[in-house]
Amino acid sequence: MGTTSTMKSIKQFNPKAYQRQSFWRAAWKAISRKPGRLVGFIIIVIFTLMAIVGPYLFPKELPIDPNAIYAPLSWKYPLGTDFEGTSNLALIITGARYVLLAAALGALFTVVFGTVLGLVAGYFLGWSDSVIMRITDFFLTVPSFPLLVVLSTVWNFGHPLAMGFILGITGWGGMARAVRSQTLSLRERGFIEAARGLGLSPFYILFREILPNVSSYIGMNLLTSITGCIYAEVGLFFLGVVPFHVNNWGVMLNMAVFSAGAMSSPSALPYLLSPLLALLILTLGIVLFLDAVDEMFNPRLREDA
Amino acid sequence: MKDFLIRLVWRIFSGILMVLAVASLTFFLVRMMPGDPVNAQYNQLIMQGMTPVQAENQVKVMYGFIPKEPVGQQFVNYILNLLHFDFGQSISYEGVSVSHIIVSAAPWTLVLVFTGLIASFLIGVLAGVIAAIKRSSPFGTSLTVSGSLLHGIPQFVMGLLLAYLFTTLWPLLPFGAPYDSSIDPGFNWPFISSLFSHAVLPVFTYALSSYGGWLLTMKSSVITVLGDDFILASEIRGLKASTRVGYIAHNAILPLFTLFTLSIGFMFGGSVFIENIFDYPGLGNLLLKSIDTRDYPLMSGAFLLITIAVILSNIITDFLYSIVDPRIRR
Amino acid sequence: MIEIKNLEKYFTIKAKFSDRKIVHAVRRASLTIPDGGAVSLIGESGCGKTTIGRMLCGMETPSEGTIIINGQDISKLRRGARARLLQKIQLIHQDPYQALNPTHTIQQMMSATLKKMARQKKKGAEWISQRTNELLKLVGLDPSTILFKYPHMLSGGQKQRVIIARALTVEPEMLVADEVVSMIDVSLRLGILKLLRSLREKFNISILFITHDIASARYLGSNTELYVVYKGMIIEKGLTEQVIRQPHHPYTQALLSAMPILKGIEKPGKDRFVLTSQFRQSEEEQVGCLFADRCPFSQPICSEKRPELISQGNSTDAYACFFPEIRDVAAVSVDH
Amino acid sequence: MTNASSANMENVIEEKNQDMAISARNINVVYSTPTGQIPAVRNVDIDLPKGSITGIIGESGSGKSTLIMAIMNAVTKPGKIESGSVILDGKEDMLKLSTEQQRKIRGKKIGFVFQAAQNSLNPLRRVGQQILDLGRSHDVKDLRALIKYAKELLMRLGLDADRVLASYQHELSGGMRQRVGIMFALVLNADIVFLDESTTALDMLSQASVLEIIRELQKEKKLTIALVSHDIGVIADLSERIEIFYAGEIVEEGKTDDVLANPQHPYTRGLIRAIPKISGDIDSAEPLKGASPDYKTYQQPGCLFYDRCPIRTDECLKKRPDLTHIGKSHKVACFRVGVHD
Repeated sequence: MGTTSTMKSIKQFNPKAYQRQSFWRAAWKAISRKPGRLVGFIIIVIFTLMAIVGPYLFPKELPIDPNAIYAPLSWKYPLGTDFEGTSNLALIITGARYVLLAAALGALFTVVFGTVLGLVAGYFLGWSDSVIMRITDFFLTVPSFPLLVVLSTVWNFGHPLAMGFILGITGWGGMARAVRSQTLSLRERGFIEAARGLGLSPFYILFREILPNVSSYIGMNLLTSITGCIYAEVGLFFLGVVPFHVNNWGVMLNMAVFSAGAMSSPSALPYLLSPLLALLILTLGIVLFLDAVDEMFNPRLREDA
Repeated sequence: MKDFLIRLVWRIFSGILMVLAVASLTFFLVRMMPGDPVNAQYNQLIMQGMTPVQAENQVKVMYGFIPKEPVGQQFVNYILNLLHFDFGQSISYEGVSVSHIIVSAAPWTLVLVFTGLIASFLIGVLAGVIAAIKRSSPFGTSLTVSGSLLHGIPQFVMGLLLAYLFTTLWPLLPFGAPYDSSIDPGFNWPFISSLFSHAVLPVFTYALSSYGGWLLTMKSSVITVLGDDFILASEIRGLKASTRVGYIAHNAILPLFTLFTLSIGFMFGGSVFIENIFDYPGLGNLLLKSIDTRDYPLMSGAFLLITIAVILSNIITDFLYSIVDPRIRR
Repeated sequence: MIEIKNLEKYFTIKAKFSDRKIVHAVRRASLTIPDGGAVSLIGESGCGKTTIGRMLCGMETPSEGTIIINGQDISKLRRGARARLLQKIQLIHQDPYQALNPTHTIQQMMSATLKKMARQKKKGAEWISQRTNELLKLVGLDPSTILFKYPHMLSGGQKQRVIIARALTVEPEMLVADEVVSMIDVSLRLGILKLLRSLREKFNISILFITHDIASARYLGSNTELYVVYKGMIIEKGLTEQVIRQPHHPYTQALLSAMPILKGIEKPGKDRFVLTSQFRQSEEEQVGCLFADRCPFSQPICSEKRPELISQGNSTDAYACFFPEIRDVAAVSVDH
Repeated sequence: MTNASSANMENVIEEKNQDMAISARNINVVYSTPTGQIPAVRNVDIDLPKGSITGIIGESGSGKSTLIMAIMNAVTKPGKIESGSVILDGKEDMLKLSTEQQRKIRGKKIGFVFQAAQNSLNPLRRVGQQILDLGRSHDVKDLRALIKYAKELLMRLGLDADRVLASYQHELSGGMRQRVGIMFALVLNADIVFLDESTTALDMLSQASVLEIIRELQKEKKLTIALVSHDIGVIADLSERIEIFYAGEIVEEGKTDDVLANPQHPYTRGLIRAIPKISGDIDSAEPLKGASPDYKTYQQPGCLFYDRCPIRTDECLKKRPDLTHIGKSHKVACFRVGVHD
């Protein structure tokens, strides 16, 4: 092994630091190994930056320009303008925060609920398993998007946290079931039993022994849930069942199709296409990046790189 | 056989429990609505000049319960009505029963989605097999890439793009409405061809957006089967290529079989976006309209039907699978 | 000292949705393992030998009978005390490829339990790394090359040694070694067996050795006792070499006969016979001798009454057979 | 047995079995891996005399299974046969036949019994249906006779034939599956049979009875058998000739009792000393030093056994020894023949 000599020199310092460091290094190695992954990574970083700093780049009330309603693409308006003459690019950038934050929170809720419940059900079995799985079945059976539509009548989606929470609630079922079945199959492997025999605590076994083994699955699910959440929330706004509190991509789509009639008047087309483009590029970025996740979390794949 | 019956009864029992749970969810949802719509309706009817008794009866017909009753009593009445397949009366379509509205909307959704489902399944599975077998060739790779891209695009984006391309950019197909309103509905050629041409885009949207999923699943299923020992064994025993392909296809399609029958259940609620974009009078649109007009009885009814469809298909899938796969059979 | 008395285990198998099947996995098994002693359990898969080992480690609860560790009946102890006592008995798994967490380095595995031990002993981080090195060296591994490796970078033999080293971190008094060499390359098996033997001799750790291969049981030391298990029942026991050379029970003889002969080195015993009938989990409970249906020497009485495990003369040898007869079935060396 | 008489016997056997069922020459198989090209099988010559049982011994990863796959011309990716010839019955070269001709030989002329742990049957079809599939693929006219023969074989193998034919794979136990595998290898009257670790996962008693059946059938049908295993016991018990495989090469070959009684390669000696035995002195047993060959072993220029060898010299590091005769049919690849450790 070519790394033996470096291992030895690092060992004299701090083995823990070495391991922590090695994860990030290996992660970067996995990402930079293929150009597609790198492109995906860069797209995700750009969108994240957009969500974080985007709203600070523009005044709180975006300027309107009555002389440039549905303006074509130009240097001043790279993506054209909307029905008030507001720059579409500015709308996309400022609208990213709600969309991405809600999606990230939704995915986080999904993954945290799903993982913890799946781990607990799969490891402890017995009554906790039965209870959790019955609830999971319920959430898996009720069609989630129609449920979201129905819930929109009582729930206020104004804050991304509220949106994210509901997206998480309706979405964790599949994750819990998958984590449970993985936990069950890991239980069959000797190392869980060995850990129990060695007197290690259930907490240690759940989160230090089992969790790292499902981490690449969780990582991938986090990313796919983000895309799923983005579609669901943008879809809700697009359908117009959720009141428009803040500007975001879904609101743009709704206005473009149902108010501006972008389908029949070509001048309004950029207004429709710019949020579509944003969605497509972000999807592409996540799909490309997904490829690297397995390699980042799996030491077996990591070493070969 | 005895096992089979016990399991069937158990599955149906738990299915009914599930339906009741969803029914109570919608019941309490309506009760939680801002401004309590049931009470509001009652008050409005009084204002319109009804006597309290008349108003009560009217409200009961609509919602299945009377607002003045205690909540427990209301709930029991509501559930009892459901057990008689009485979903109440619509508010926006005055005097029409919810079940009637749902029954007339369901065929639109069914035809639309079922056609799209079948088409995407057949093409996706076929493409998946090719993508798996030719996975190291450029053709196979491009099939896979097409699958992941189409899989990644959300349905409403797909719908809008297709609508833009084929109705605005190249105006080949009509946009909106299930048929040309200038034609008299009936069993005549212009009407049927109008129906057909209006259905092309929605069906296509559904098919394209689910094609990718079928392709990717079938591809990974075929690759898994190709790695199985018995496929190597069948080669070493010198079985004919056609027999071997049959073995692979049979084993690879089994997991997809479950997904397919499950999809049939999700069909009822699976086309909200498409029906909305193309203005199709199906169940999804019905659900949206009921929310728009705050027609709560209709909303609960539509949602309940969508859920019942899923539960039913779950049960059917379970039993069909145990017939198709000898390993599950006892 | 560890004592097992009249241990019974029933498993309920949910064969179908409606009916259940009860399997009698262990039947009135009794055995004693002194400190630093060794016992081998021999039998085919599904004979219940693994279940006995697992009950001893606390991984399964006996349906009946008692397990006495250092004079304490574990079923009479409170949960915490029982767990502490059972930790003195460590299970070494059959499959080294499954028994190590693929996401942990060897160092992480060793320190997980050593941290706990250090807390009990009020020792620091120094002690943990020192102890890690000590134990890895003890099992014949070089800590400097192996410490930061992941399991998939080790060979089967190295993995099995890591597993043994990890079991030693909790300072056990006994190891239950369940088919520990069956997944390891033939050329490396002896190394593991010798390691187990040296743990006995140097550290007085007793061994319960579970295997289907009688030959490997010979390498644990001369005073190892051999217990032959069939359908959950101990049917013959005695000192290893003695059982091999003078087997009384026809089943033991069948097992010995089934050992392949190394042509050119060995020649078969003169009474060798091959059993062709298959092992079947019988639907209903047998009344007579459990082996009667396959035994080439069975008499009518064998299927009517069940023979008990009875000691003959001296205290160590015992067999459960109505018609015991020593047969010369084991292979012997060819002299050159 | 004295040396003289054994040499005599050999002569007789050699003359009788002049014609080879399979004669493979100069087989090279290379695996492409991320770490480079690994020669999994290197310059291997192997003969399977008609009507004989040959055992091939090797540790995991020694390339022994790859070798028999190469003989069948069925090496799977990322492996590739670089060169070699496999002559069947002194006639055609398996590696040069058309795909269709190869297919007809596989299964019909050469039967293959898989590892016991492998599931060699289609899980969705009954055993009987799969026998019919096999028959149709090999243009068997009388399918009814085929089923009848299959039943006969299954009965010989100690199974309830009707029940087995109506069963799916998951309804059979490990030992039963293995017997069904043997039936599949023989039902088309193959005269060459390969057994790849076919008894490894079985219990002692099952293994013994399966070996006994193989022995009987071999005698009766004059089968040519190649037996591949890591378990020297099974091979020593069954085979007449033995090939010791190490890191992709044959290091010693000869008559089984000859090689075992008088091993010449240090690996063979070490292996024999390292196996737990039921007979003999336990204290003389010793584990083999070092680790099983890995990808680095394959890439060294000298003798592949160098790093584990107790009698190595510097010469061994520079050149690789060829397989050379040291007796009538006993060959060894070692520079230090005669030196004891």
